[in-house]
Amino acid sequence: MSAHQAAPSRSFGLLLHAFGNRSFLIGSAITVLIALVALVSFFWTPYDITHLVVANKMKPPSWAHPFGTDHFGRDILSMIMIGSRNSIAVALVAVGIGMGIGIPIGCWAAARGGWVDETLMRMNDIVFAFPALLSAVMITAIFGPGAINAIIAIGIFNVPVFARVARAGAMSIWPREYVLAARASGKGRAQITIEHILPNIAAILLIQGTIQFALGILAESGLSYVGLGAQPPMPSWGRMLFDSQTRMMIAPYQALFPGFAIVVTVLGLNLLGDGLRDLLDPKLRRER
Amino acid sequence: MSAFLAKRLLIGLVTLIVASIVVFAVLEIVPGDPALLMLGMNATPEALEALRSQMGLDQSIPVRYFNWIGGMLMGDFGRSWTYSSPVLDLIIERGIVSLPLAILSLFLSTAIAIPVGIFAASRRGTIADSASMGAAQIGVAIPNFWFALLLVYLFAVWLRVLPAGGFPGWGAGIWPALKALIMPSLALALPQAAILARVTRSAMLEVLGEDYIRTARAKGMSRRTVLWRHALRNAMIPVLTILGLQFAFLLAGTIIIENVFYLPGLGRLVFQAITQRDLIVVEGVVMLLVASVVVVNLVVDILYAAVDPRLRVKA
Amino acid sequence: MSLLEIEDLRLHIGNLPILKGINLTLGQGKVMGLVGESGSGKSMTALAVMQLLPAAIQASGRISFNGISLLGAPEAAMNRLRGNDIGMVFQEPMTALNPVKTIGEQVSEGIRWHTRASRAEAEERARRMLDRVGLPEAKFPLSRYPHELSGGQRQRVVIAIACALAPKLLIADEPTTALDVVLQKQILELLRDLVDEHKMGLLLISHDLAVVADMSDRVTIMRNGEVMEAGETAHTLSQQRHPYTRQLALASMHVPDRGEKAADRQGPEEARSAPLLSVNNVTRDYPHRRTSLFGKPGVFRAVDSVSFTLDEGQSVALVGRSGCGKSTLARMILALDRPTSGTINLSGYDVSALPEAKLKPARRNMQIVFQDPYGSFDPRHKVERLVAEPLHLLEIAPSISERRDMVADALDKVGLAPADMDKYPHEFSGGQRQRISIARAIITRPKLIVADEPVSALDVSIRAQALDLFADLNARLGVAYLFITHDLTVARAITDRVMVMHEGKIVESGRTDDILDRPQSDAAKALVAAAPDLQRALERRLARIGRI
Amino acid sequence: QRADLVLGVVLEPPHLDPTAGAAAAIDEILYANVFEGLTRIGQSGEVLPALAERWDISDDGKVYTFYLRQNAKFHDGSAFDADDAKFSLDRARADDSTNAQKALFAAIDTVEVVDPYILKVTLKRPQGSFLYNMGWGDAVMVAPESAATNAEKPVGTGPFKFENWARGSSITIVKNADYWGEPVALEKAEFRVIPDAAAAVPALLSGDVHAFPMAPVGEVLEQFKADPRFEVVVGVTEGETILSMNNGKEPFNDIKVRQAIAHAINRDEVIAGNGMGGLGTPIGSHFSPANAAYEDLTGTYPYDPEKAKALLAEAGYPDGFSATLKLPPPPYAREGGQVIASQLRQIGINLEIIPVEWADWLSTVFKEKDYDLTIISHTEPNDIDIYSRPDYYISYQNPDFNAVIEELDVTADEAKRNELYRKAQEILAKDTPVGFLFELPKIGVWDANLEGMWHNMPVQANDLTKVKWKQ
Ligand SMILES: Nc1ncnc2c1ncn2[C@@H]1O[C@H](COP(=O)(O)OP(=O)(O)OP(=O)(O)O)[C@@H](O)[C@H]1O
Ligand SMILES: Nc1ncnc2c1ncn2[C@@H]1O[C@H](COP(=O)(O)OP(=O)(O)OP(=O)(O)O)[C@@H](O)[C@H]1O
Ligand SMILES: [Mg+2]
Ligand SMILES: [Mg+2]
Repeated sequence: MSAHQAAPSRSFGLLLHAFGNRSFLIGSAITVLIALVALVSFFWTPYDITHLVVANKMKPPSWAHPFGTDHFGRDILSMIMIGSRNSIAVALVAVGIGMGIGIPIGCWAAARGGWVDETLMRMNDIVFAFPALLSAVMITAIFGPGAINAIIAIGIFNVPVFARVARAGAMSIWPREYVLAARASGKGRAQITIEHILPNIAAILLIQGTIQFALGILAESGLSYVGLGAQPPMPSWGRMLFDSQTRMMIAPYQALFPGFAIVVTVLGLNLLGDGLRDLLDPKLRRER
Repeated sequence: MSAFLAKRLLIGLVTLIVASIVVFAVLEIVPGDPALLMLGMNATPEALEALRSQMGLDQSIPVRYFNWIGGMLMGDFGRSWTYSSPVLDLIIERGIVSLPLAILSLFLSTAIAIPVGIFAASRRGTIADSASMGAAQIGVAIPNFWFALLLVYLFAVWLRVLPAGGFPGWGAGIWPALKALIMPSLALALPQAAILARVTRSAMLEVLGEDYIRTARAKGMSRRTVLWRHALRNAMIPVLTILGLQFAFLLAGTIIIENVFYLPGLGRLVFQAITQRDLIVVEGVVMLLVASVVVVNLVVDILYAAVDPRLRVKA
Repeated sequence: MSLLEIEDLRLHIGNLPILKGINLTLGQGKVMGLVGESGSGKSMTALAVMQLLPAAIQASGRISFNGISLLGAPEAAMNRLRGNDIGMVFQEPMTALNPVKTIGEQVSEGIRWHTRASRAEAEERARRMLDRVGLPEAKFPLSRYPHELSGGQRQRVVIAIACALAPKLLIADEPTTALDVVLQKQILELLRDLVDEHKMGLLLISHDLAVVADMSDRVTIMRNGEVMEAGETAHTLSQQRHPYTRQLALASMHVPDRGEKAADRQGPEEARSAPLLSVNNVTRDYPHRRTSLFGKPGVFRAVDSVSFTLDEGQSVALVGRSGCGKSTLARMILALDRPTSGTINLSGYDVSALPEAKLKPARRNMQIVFQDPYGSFDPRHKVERLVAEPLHLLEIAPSISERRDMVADALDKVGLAPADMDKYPHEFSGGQRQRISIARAIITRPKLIVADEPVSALDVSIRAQALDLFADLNARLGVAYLFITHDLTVARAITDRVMVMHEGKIVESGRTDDILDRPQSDAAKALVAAAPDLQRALERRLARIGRI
Repeated sequence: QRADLVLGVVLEPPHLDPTAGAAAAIDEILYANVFEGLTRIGQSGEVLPALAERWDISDDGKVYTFYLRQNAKFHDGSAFDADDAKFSLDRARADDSTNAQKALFAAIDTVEVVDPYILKVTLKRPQGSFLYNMGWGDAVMVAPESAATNAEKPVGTGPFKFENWARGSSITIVKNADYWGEPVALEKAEFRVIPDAAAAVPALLSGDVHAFPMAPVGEVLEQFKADPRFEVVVGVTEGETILSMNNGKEPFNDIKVRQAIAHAINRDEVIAGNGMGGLGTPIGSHFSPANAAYEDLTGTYPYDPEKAKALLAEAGYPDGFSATLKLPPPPYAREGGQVIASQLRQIGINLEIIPVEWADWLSTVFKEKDYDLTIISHTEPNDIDIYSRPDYYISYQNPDFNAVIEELDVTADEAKRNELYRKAQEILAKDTPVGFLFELPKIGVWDANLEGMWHNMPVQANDLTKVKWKQ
């Protein structure tokens, strides 16, 4: 099909598409909701979770405690609210690390080509060869468990992902004629990368970002679940699941609510990613 | 082809060497004294010293590294400090649980995902498509350990048809052993299947939009025939990539799942060895896992060439 | 009853009409040419016949093939017709074949599907068919994969697939646009022979009047989803009764008025001062893909000891078949690539050796215009920023208002309004985009513009405008051109000299008329012979009619 | 009648030689079942004869003469005699010995074989706890031929023989037909390793595991109590769970600060949130309530946050202070630690919780004393003497207390010993070098048809000699 597709005025067209895109709408609604919950938790939660009233422990859901209380008598709703901060922060920073290091590496590899490219990509392969969770376990064994180390562990494995995506994207932009034109205008690799390459791969990076963000939340909950993520008293969804699993029989709500929180958040982010892909990736848009 | 293979092998080898250095260096800085851990709070200093020299911990770091590497090249992975049995034996003992688990999960996830993906792609836009992709969306979002927990309560506690965990060993017979692996592999496979189904579907859709599909249709072949004969093989290329990545993921995923089901597999072995500072076991298992990732990538590369003739460089 | 009858065919996508009542008739053994500008609905008409329209498109009207109504025919019935009675050849030979199947499989597949022949039988037929299209078994075994064939060879495979069962109707949708002229000629001849042989009806779609004039008995001219004129080829195209027909014909034969000065510059060689550009013995090797890990990679010589000079204000064409090294040479002249050996000198600067930092003054003197007017712009930038990009080369960066003035001036020179500065490239038509691309090239007042196939992606009428603009700028600003093209009419229209390139070497060069009228080398002769020319095609056709 | 049993254990033993490692998991499987010592510890902590039928003690308390069983045999068929006994004791106290409790043998001067079945042990000084010490798992009798391979293939004299170890999964022992004593009822017992607390509950509920002598089931205990299929027995262990404070460090070297902390701790709430189903006996000093010499001192510093604040102010911390709380993996520490952190916050002490692995805890907290506060259960039996050890991680120094312990060491008379134990408890309760929390409960859950399981845990063992299925 011809590349001369008629593109409507870009931003307006995107907006129109956005409103017609179900994945995008649901996904962004969930994402915004979770972000709001996290924000609100800084100012207000139904109960103070730092003060334990053990006598109150393991109350099933009620009006006073809509999601019940845990084994220390803490309000699970408040815990989930505050836990969202942890999940979001860990995933966000880990994605930030992945992007901050991976994108420059990928862009550099694509811009230089040759042995630079080969070396960088082989280094990527080596990182990839380590099963991520295993390395996370090793990292936390050295530095001790905790949110920061979980971030580092997850972040490291985001680096090759973004490096690959950025490189693949950049490689497809470099041979474009407008890049040649920029080179004919005497612009250097770095300048072209900033002016032409990055803006044009921003969309795929953003999409990958939402995917990695969702994976980060899952990874954080996995790490917390084996006791290597956020540490008490800081609540975390994975940790809550871990804490509650022995009590599944008598207090299933303790495991269900944090589990749903994870599923809903990850679902929201994935939907958002899908929606963004539909909106921003012209190749797929054309297909519709 | 052979040049291509040789290059991949060389890269794999370099990966392994770098990995061995990284692993060894990283574990050197792990805090905690394995001898102290073994002898506990009442141990006398002499007893500790005696144990350390038994473990070879009194040698210098480079000497230990080269001893280790040299040993591994000869097929000797050293002796576990805590289990005081050869690491290789441990790995084999555990591997015969983990490997079948990973293979079973991979098999399950492919067996579920690829037909679903193809089905959804061939019925694009129908309710069946939306339903299966909606399910896949949720599948991707479910943490596998949580799913495992739900499975245990459903099948072991409530229905009592499957064991809640543990592994009777292959000696107990194929069926009891397999029974113990059903839930763990399901828990591992389902989220992976969800991802794979989505990839399969989008790869299929992408391929179905290619010009050569139109050429094939212009020959008079029906939609279905074209789907199977022309689209499938081309769509398998991205699917293979994901499968390769998933294998590494499955290996790591076993760490958590083996914990949930207390299966005596490699994942549990490293996890336990790390907490017990049985570093030689950790090193051995990590190297093995890295090597298997390298091998799987190699296999995927070879499969690529099998699927896509453009990658078969003529010698 | 004719082989194919289309009556009042209408296509819609939602409320948007795509075809507005097309009528077309094609008899057995006849060739119908379908011409029109890009987007006029040619491909949609063809796909409607095949019943392979995109799902979103609704069709109405009547299409009958051999008395069978196709529109709304059940899928099973269409499956029996497609490939068996109706074959189709597509435009892009590079993507029309399944990369993971051998050509043998792809040709025999349709045969087996329709005739239920055994594998061996089907392969035997496929072998004969491939041999017929010029891919003899000895050189091109059935086990070849598409990526092991060149573009022209792949197009032959596509034709073999379409003709494998000797269909009654063959539809060819721009079967040669992706190929160079020499290949185009071979493919067209092959199609004609097949039509004669099997008494097929051929619906030939093209945007090139010359091709259609050469090939078809009747033409249908389309525009915006409507038929403008239809009739016997020679008469329709020579009498040009319909204004749009005339417009098309004129545009495709258009020669810009280059004024007097152009001729003046073709002075005797010795009278010239130092040339603007001199290329000395330039060679460029590309490494082959490595086949063994330790073996030395072989090299592929894309440009082979090329030398020439170009004077100020001179307009030179570089012509040659696809892949002969034209673009590679251009990239080296623009210092976007380095020669393996040899030097390139542009107004005193050795652009083949200077480091990037020292190239700025040289770069100010040369700019580039690309083939694809859309792909040559970053879709995220506005015209102002796009056109101003080369200003980066100036010693002193202009202020924002200076910059806007300079951009406005450049836009003015190419006939665009200053207000266009604040638009995005997708808000312009193809022709306008090529103007913007030229504006970008002239903003630093370069002495040399290298234009790599600057008009081959444009429709004939837009192309005529672009050529006028090139000629005009050459006359007004005295810019020298290196014009890369495989289209000899373009070369003839606006260049003073022509260089013919073949397999990396320049095999012939001289004054445009001399070379094009009296080519000496085999390469040049082949090019000239293959170049479609509307005038000559019509003359031939009229002569033939006259003789009968 | 059924004669097989599957027991759940949380920790897998690293190896199977009780004389070469501290891991409780080794004793939990092998002690009394596969290996036996000269003496053994009974269900309520009493010293009973084992491979030594009886013994004489010289009047000065320095010479012990053991009369050994004449019909005892190792599982490899060789007879047990005084030579084996001498070998076992000498091996444990040798210079290159890797015995984790080498101190148990520190008092031994010489070991002599008087007769194939008479062993004479001469001590350097009288030691009141010597017979008790000889009942520890670390002092079991091994044969010279098999001592080196016990780690993988243990050979003892007990009523069960080791059969198989599927590493990471389970250890199986079977009945020893040649046992010298009363034969056991079980033919086969499998110790299944279930490290994950979450897995223990379904394992029991689904019947995969018949008994969990130390069931990590937390609050789900109620569920098991209500279920007639199961018997739930809550007993005591020797595990004094304490909030250790670094007495060698500001501000914990100040008794006022320690008293403030003691007043700030609400033991009932700590127990309620200890991750063990809210079970555990509060303690006020370092002594097991199951012991005859136990004295209830929990009232020494009652829960009183106001008083705690006042004491803190007196000590010069009116606004409290910040400190770290390092927590090893067991739930009593990780869960209880959160409750304690919450309680201390009420009086202005802000604790940063740092979870650590065992290995890390042992080297940084226990060995290098790099900590402020930690929670730990001291499960060694009768170990009040640890507070007198020089260089111990608590860094507590009190000459009065040390004098009591010294006297105890040389006293053999039961009544006198109990008197001294009480005195030691009182000193500790007053000085409160650590925060005394609770005695770790032994929560056993098993099939209601099973009988003969130990209710208490005076030593880390699962003695199966009397276990059998009811008809
Ligand atoms: N899949 C599609 N969905 C909607 N509109 C389409 C689709 N494909 C083509 N069109 C529109 O239909 C019209 C006719 O397109 P068609 O491809 O038939 O043009 P054409 O004459 O073949 O042009 P070209 O010479 O560029 O191939 C154009 O306006 C185009 O934008
Ligand atoms: N980067 C490259 N690496 C290897 N080979 C190349 C590269 N670029 C071009 N070639 C090869 O060099 C030859 C000349 O290429 P070039 O692009 O100069 O041809 P061209 O004359 O411009 O053809 P066209 O008319 O199709 O644009 C071709 O055979 C091409 O395959
Ligand atoms: Mg078309
Ligand atoms: Mg070119």
